[in-house]
Amino acid sequence: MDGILLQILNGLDKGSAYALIALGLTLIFGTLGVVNFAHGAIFMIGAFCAVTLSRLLSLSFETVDPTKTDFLGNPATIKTPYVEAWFGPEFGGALIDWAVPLAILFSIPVMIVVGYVMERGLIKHFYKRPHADQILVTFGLAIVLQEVIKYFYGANPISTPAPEVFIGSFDFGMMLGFDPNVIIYPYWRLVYFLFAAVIIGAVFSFLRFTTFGMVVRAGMADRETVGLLGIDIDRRFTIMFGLAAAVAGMAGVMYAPILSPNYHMGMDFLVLSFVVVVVGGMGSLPGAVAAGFLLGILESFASMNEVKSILPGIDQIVIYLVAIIILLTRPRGLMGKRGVMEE
Amino acid sequence: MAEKVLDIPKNINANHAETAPAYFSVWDLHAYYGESYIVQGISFNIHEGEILALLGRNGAGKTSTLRAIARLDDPMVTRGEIWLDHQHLHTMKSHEAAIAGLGLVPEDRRIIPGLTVEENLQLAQIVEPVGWSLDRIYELFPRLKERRKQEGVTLSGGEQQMLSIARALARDIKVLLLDEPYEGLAPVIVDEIEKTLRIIKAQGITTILVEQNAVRALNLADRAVILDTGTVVYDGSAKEVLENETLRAEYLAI
Amino acid sequence: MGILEVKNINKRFGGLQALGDVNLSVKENSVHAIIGPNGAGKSTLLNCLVGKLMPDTGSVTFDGQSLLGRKPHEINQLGISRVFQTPEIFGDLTVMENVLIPCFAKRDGAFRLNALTSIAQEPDVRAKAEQMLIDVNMIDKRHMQGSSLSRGDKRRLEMAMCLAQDPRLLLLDEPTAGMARADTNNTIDLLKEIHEKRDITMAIIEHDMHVVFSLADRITVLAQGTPLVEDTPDNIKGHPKVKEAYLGETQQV
Amino acid sequence: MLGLNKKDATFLLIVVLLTLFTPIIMQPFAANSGLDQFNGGYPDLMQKVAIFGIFAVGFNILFGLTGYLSFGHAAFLGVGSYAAVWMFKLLTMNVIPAILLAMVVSGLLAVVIGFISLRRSGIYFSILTLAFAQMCYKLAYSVLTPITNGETGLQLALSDPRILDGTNESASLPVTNIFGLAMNSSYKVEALNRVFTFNVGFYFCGIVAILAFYIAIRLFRSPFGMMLRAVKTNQQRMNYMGLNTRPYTLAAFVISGMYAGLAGGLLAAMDPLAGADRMLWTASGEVVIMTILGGAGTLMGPVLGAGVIKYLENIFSKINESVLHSWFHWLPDGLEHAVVWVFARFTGEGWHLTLGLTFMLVVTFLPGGLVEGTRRIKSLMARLRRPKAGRTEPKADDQPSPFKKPL
Amino acid sequence: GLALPTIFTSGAAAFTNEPMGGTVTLGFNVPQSGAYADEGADELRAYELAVEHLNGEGDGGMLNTFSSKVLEGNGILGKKVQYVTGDTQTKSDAARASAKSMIEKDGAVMITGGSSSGVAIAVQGLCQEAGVIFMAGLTHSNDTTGKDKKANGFRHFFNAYMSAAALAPVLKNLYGTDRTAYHLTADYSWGWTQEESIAAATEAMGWKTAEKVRTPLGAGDFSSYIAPVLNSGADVLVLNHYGGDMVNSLTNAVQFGLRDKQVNGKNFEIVVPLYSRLMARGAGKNVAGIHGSTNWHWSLQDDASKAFVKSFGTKYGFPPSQAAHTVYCQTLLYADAVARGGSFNPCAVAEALEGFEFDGLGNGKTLYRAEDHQCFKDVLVVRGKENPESEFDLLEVVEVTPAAQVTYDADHPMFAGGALGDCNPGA
Ligand SMILES: Nc1ncnc2c1ncn2[C@@H]1O[C@H](COP(=O)(O)OP(=O)(O)OP(=O)(O)O)[C@@H](O)[C@H]1O
Ligand SMILES: Nc1ncnc2c1ncn2[C@@H]1O[C@H](COP(=O)(O)OP(=O)(O)OP(=O)(O)O)[C@@H](O)[C@H]1O
Ligand SMILES: [Mg+2]
Ligand SMILES: [Mg+2]
Repeated sequence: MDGILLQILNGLDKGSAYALIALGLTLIFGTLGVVNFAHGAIFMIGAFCAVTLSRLLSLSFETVDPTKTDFLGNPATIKTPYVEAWFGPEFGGALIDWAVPLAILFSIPVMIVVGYVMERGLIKHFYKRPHADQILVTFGLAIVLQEVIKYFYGANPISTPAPEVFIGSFDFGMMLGFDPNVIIYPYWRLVYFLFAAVIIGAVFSFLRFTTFGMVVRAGMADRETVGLLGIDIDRRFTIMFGLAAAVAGMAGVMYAPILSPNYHMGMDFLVLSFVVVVVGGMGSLPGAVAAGFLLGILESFASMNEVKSILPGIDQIVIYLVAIIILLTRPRGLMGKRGVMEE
Repeated sequence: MAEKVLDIPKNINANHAETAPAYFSVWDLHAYYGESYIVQGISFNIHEGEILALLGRNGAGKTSTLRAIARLDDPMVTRGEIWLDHQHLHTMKSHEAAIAGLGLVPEDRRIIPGLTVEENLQLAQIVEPVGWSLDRIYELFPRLKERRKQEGVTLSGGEQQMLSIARALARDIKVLLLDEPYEGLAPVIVDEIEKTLRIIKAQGITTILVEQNAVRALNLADRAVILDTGTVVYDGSAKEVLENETLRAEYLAI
Repeated sequence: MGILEVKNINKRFGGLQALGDVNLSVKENSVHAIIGPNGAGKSTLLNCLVGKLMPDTGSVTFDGQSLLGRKPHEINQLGISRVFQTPEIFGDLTVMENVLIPCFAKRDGAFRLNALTSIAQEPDVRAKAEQMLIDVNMIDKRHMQGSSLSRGDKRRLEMAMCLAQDPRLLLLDEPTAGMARADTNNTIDLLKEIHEKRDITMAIIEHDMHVVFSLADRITVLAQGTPLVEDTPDNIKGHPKVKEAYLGETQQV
Repeated sequence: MLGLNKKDATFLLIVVLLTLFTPIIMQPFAANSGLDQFNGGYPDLMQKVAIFGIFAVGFNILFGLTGYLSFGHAAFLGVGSYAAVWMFKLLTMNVIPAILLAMVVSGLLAVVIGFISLRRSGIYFSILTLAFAQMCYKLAYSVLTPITNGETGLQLALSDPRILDGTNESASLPVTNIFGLAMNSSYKVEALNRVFTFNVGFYFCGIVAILAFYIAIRLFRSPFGMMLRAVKTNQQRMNYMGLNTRPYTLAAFVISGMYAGLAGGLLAAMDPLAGADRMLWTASGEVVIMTILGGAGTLMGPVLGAGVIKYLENIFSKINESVLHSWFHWLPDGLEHAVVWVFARFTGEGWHLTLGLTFMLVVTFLPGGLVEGTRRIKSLMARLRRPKAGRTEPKADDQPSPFKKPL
Repeated sequence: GLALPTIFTSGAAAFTNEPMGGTVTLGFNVPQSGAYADEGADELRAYELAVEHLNGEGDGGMLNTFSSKVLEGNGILGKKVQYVTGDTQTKSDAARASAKSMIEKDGAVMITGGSSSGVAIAVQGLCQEAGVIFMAGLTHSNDTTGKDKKANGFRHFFNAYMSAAALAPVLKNLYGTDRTAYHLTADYSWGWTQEESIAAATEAMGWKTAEKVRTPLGAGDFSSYIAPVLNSGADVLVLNHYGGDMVNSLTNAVQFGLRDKQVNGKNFEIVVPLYSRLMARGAGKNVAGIHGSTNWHWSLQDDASKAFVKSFGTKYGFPPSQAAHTVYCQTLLYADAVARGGSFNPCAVAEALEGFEFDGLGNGKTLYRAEDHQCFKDVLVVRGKENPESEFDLLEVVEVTPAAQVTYDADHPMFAGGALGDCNPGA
C-alpha cells in the first residue's frame, strides 16, 4: 500500500515532467503539424539557460593567493564572484544559489527569441513540405544546436543544483500516519509539480479563452482558406512556435536540478516526448498532459521490485508496451483529433 | 426571406461613385503552376457593382485566374497587375488582399475540418473589417443555423456550398469571387442564391462569377469574359453572348 | 424484385434523422435517379450501400446478398462501383495509372502480389484502360498528374475509373456537377451508350434536371430522409410536391 | 532486357558498373597527396555503403511507395544480424545459410509487427513501429542477454559448435566465407600511386546489392508497385475500387523488413558481431534520413543517401587537427591556426556539425533530396546545350512513366 | 611514382600493416560524440602528448620515470610515430567501423582507446581477428579480461573485482560490519559484474544485501528507484552506475535527502564504486563525502604521476583525468614492448608484454599478467571532497590499496568462461 502510494507520488512528478515536455511539443507537432525533431534541443537549450545564468552570476575576478598552490605547484588564483563583491557575500551568494529559479525569468525572453529565429529562419518554409522533409531539417537543426552547445559547454553533465533550501525531502508518509521515511518527497520535486501545474493551466487558458487556438487549428488544417479570411496565419504560427519554445525552455530550466544538463539530453527525451504526444492523441493538449501523467505513473509502478520480480525488465519497456496497447485500442490515442497527421 | 434581408441597411461602399472607371481591374496577368504556364496574359475591367461572368470549358483556367487574383501561392503570378479601388493587390499576400476587400468562394468549398459550422463562420470575423453578422447570415441560410454545432465537413454537399458563401459574406468585401457557386445545389436553392447575389449586387458589391451553367450566369451578369487555354477570347456584354448563337456555339457549346 | 433492394433503413447522426425508413428497389438494367433537396440524405443513402456507413436498422441486399457488414472492397468486388460527390482520385498518380488501377482490381481481385511483372507486360489491361480514356475523351491527358487536373476533368476521370471496372451497379453521386455543358452532354451520351451496351444498372444522384430527365427510367425523390414519391420522369416533372420542395419555379435547360 | 524497359536497363547497367568499379572510383586521390584522407576505397566503408544501400532501398519500398513512415526498421536489421551470427555459431561459417536465416527471421518479425502496426496510419503507425523497435532494443540490451549477449554484443567464440564446419583445431576464430572463399580476403593492386583493394566481402555485398536493386526496380515498375503508390495517395479510393489495402501494405512492410534483415545478415557476414545498438531508434532514424536525404520514392536516392552518410561518418570523423595542420602548414602561423580552428569545427569531433548542416542545406535547397540535385544539374546542362528550350510537353510514348521525377 | 601494377594478396606482409617506411601509424579510437565525448577528448590529449614524447619532443613526461629504458625518443624502433583518430560514438558498430578504417585504410598497427566496456570488448574482438594489438582504454567490466579476453588485447585499467577488493576494507573501517546494502545497478554487463563483485566483497565482510535493483541505461530520472530505498531496511546505497547515470542517480539520491537520514540507528551512506573525476563534476557538491575507487588521480605524489601531471598540465592548462593517464601509459607500454620485442609483429609485442613487470608509470609496481592480459597495480580509494579548492579538486585519495590486495587468481569464477586464444598476427 505505502509502496503504491509512493510510486503514485513519484509518478505524478515524473508525469509532470513528461507532460510539460509533451505540452511544448504538442503545441508545435500536434497543433502546427510540424514534426519537430529539434524540440528536444529546445528543451536542452532551456536547461542550458539555467547553466548559463548560474555561470553569469558566478562570473569572478581572480586574485593570486601566494599561500596556496595549484596542481602544477604555481601560486593559486582565488576566484571571487562579482555579485559577491558588489552585493556582499550574503546577498551575492544567495543570488548564485537561486540561479535556477531566476533562470526562469531569464529563459523566457531567450527562448522566445530562439523560437522566433528558428521559425522565421527555417521552419516556416516547411509547413507545406512533407513530414519527412520536416524530420530531416529539424533533425539536422537539432544536431547543429547540440554541437554548438557541446562546443561551449563540453559533453559532460553540468551540475546545476536547486537552491539550498530545496535540498532534501519532506516526509509525506508521516502526514498520512505512516512510519517515518516510508513516503518521502523531495522539496524541489514538489516545486516542479506545482510549476508544471501552473504552466499547463496557463497554456490551456490561453488557448481556450482566446480565439487564438481555433485560428491556429484552422490554419493547420487549411492555411490557404484561413488566409482568404484575412488572417495572417504566418504570424500566429510564429507566436505559437515562440510560445512552445518558451514552455519547453522553462521545462528545461526547472528540470536542470533533477537532471544535470548535458548536450545530448534533448535527444534522450525526444523519443519519449513523441510517444507521449502521440499516445495522448494528435492535436489534443489535454491528451498530451493526460498521457504524460499516465505514462509517468505506470513507469513508476513498473520500477517497483514487486512488479519487476514477476516481469523482469518491464520497467524498460513499459512505456512502449502501454503506448502500443493504447494505440491499438484507441485509434487516435487518448484524445486525438480526427484527421490530424493520420496520413 | 430574401426581402427581409434587403431591409437591413448596408452603407459601406456608399461613397463609391457608380461611374468610377474600372473599379476592379486585372491587367496582363500571367501565372504558373510549377513549370506549367496556365494563366497566359489575362486582362479585364469591372465597374463597381457589376457582375462579371467568367466562362470557359473545363481546364480553361477560370479557377486558376481567380486563385491568382486572390493572391494564393499556387499558381504563382509572374507578371501582371491587379487593382481594386486604387489599391494594388498584386503586391499583397492573400490575407492582405482579403483585408483589402477581396472575398473568394473556392470551388471545392474548403470547409475547414475540425471546426463546427459556427466556428467556420467565426473564423471569418476575427480580422477586421467584418461584414454580415451571424444572425443575418443565419437568416439567409436557416439551414446553417440548424446545423451550427455540427462539424462543417459533415454537411451535405449543398450545405457546404452555403457555408462557403456565407463565410465570404461574413467579411466586409468589395469584390466577391465565386467559383461555381451553384454546383451541387438543388434548383430551389440555386434560385435562392441567385436572389442573394442580386441582393449583394444591390448593395454595391462587385462580383466575378465562374459558372458552368452559362445561361444562368449570363442572365444574372452584366458582363461576360470567356476564357480558353488561359487567354481571354471574348470580353463584352452578357446579353450579347446570350443572343449571339455563334459565340455560344464556339466557346460554350450551348 | 430489383437487383438492389433497400428495406426500411434508418440512419441517425446524433439528433438528426438523416434517413428514415427508406425503401428503394432498383430494377436490373434500369437507370434510377435519386433527387431531392440538399441534405435530404441522398449521399448518406449511397454511403450505406457501399459500406462507408452502417445503417442503424434495415437491410440492403444486392442480387440476393446482404451488403451490411461487408467491407467496402468486398462490396465493390460484388460489382458495385461509386463515383463520389467530391472527386476521389489518386492525386499523385497519372491519369493513365488512375484508370489502370481499377482494371487490375477487376482482373486480380482484392489482392494479388503482382510484384515482378511490369505494367508494360500487361497489354490487355493497358488496352482496356486506354479505351476507357478515349471514351471519356481524356486520352490526351493521360500523362498528367491526377492532382493537376481541373475539377471537371477530375470528375470525368473518376467516372472512367468506375466504368473501367464493368460494374453491375454503378452509383453516381452528381457526376456532371461542375462539368461544362458540352461535356455534360457527352457524359449523358456515354452513360446512355454504356447502359445499352453493357447492361449496367445505374443509380444516379443529380441536381441537373437535364441529366436526370435524359437518363432516368425511374426517379425517387427524397426529402428530409424519407422518400417523397417514386415515379417515372414525366410524372415527377409535374408533381406539385416535388416542384415545391425541390425544383422551384424556374426550370433548367 | 531482364523484364526492364530500355531506360531502366541502362540505369541498372550503370549501377552494375559503378558497383564493380567502386574500389577504383572511391580511391580518387593519390597516396600522400594530402587529399588521400578523402579516399573511401577501403573494404569496410565500401561494404557499409552497399549494405546500407540495401537497407535504404528496402526501406524506400515501404516509405517511398506507400508513404508509411516506419520508425522501427532497425529492429529488423538487428534481428537479422543476431540470426546470422547464431547461424555462424551453430551451423557453419558459410554466409549463405546465415543470410537466408536472417531474411526469414526478420520477415517473420515483420509479419507480426506489421500486422499490428498497420492497423493505424500516419504518425500513429510511426509511433507503433518505434515502440516495437525500442522494445526489441531494450530487451536485447538487458533481459534477453542469454540470446543477444547484451551490451557487449553477440560474438563468435572458439567453443561454438559449428556443426557443419567440423571441429576447429586452431586457437583462432574461423572467418566467414562463401564456400571456402574468405570474406575478408582482399587483393591489392598498386597502380597510379594508389592502392586499390578488391575485397571478396565487398564484391559479395555488391552483387547482393545489385540483385536487391534489380528486384526493387522490378517492384517499382510492377502493378504491385503502382498499387502501393495508390495506397499513399488515397486509401479510401482503393477500398471503393475493390482493393484490400491491408495485404498490400503488409506485403510491402514484410518485403522491406526482409531487405533490412538481409542488410543485417550481411553486416554480420562482413563482421560477425551483432550488437543491440543496431536496433536503437537512432539507427531507425538513420535509414529514414538516408532515404529522405537521397530522395524518397526514387530508386537511386536511398543508395546515394546511404553513401553520403556513411562517408561523412567514416571520413570526416577522422580528419583531426593534426591532419588539418598538415594540410595548411604552408600558411603563415597565425592564419594557419585560424584556418585549422575553423575547419576543426566541422571535421574530427565536429563531424556531427557537418552532418547536421548537410541535412539542413540539402532539404532546404533540394526538396526531393540529392537525386533532385542531380536532376537539376542535368537540366541545367541541357539548358546550356540547348539555349532556347521551350516548355517540355510530356512525350506520348506508350509506356506510362511511373514517376513524376526522373530517377 | 607510376609503377607498373604489382599484384599481391594481403598475405605478402609478415603481419597486418607491417610498417614499411619511416613511420608507424597508431589508431586512437575514442568517443568524440555521445555521453563520453569529454573523456574521449581528454584521451586524445594524452595520446598526442604520448606521441610527442615518443618522438622525442616535449619534456619526455613519464618516459623519464618509466623503469624500462629502451625508448630513446626517436619514435618506435626508429620509426616516427604517426596517428589517426576516429569516433567510437560509444557504440560497438561505430567503434568497429572506425577501427576497421584505421586498419584497412590508414594501416594502423595498434588500436587503442574507448570509454566503455561494450566498445572495448567489441574492438578487442576485431583486433584479434584483424591481427593488430589492442590496448583497451577505459573498460572496467570483469569480462574484458575475463570471459571475453583476447590474446591481442591488453588492459591497463583496473576492473570491477579490483574496485570491490580495494573498497571493501575501507568501507568496513568506515561503516562497520553490520550494514545492509541496497544496490542500484545499470542493467547491462558492466553493471552486473560490478554489482556481483561489490556484493561478494561486502558480503564477505559481513554486510547483508537488501536488494539488487536493475535500472535501465540512461533512465534520466531515478526517483522511482530511489524512493523505496529508505523503507527497505538498507542503510547503504551502492550505485553501480557510471557516467551520466551516476551523475543523475547520485543527484537524485541526495535530493531525496538520503544522506541526512538515519536508518537502523546509523547514518545512511552512499557508495559509488567507480568514480571518474570528469563525471563527478556533473554531480557537483553531491559527491562530497562519498567513497569510491578510481584508477589514478592527479593529486598522487609519486614522481611518475607528478611528471605526467606537469607535462600534461603545462601543455593543456588543467590536470589530466584517469582516462588520460591510462591511455598515455598504454601508448608508452606498447612502444616499449615493440622496442623490447624488436618487432611490430603483434605476437612479438604480446610476448614482450606478457608477464612484464615495471614501475614508474604512476601506480607503483605493475604487472601485466600473461594468463589474462590484465594489469595489476595499486588501486585508489577516494572520497568526494567537502571543500574543493578548485574545479579539478573534487576527489581526495583516502587509501592506496596495494596491488597484492586486489590480485586474484586467473581462474577466478568471476572471470571464467573465455579463452585467450593464440596471438594473431593477421595476414
Ligand atoms: N495544381 C496544378 N498543377 C498543375 N496544373 C494545374 C493545377 N491545377 C490546375 N492545373 C491545370 O491548369 C489548367 C486550368 O485549370 P483550372 O482549374 O483553372 O480550370 P477551370 O477553368 O477552373 O476548369 P473547371 O471548369 O474544370 O474547374 C488545367 O489544364 C489544369 O490541368
Ligand atoms: N457524419 C455525419 N455526421 C453528422 N451529420 C451528417 C453526417 N453526414 C451527413 N450528415 C447530415 O446528414 C444530412 C444528409 O446528408 P447527405 O450528404 O446525405 O445529403 P445529400 O442529400 O447528399 O445532399 P447534397 O445534395 O447537398 O449532397 C445532412 O444534413 C448532413 O449534414
Ligand atoms: Mg475550376
Ligand atoms: Mg450529396
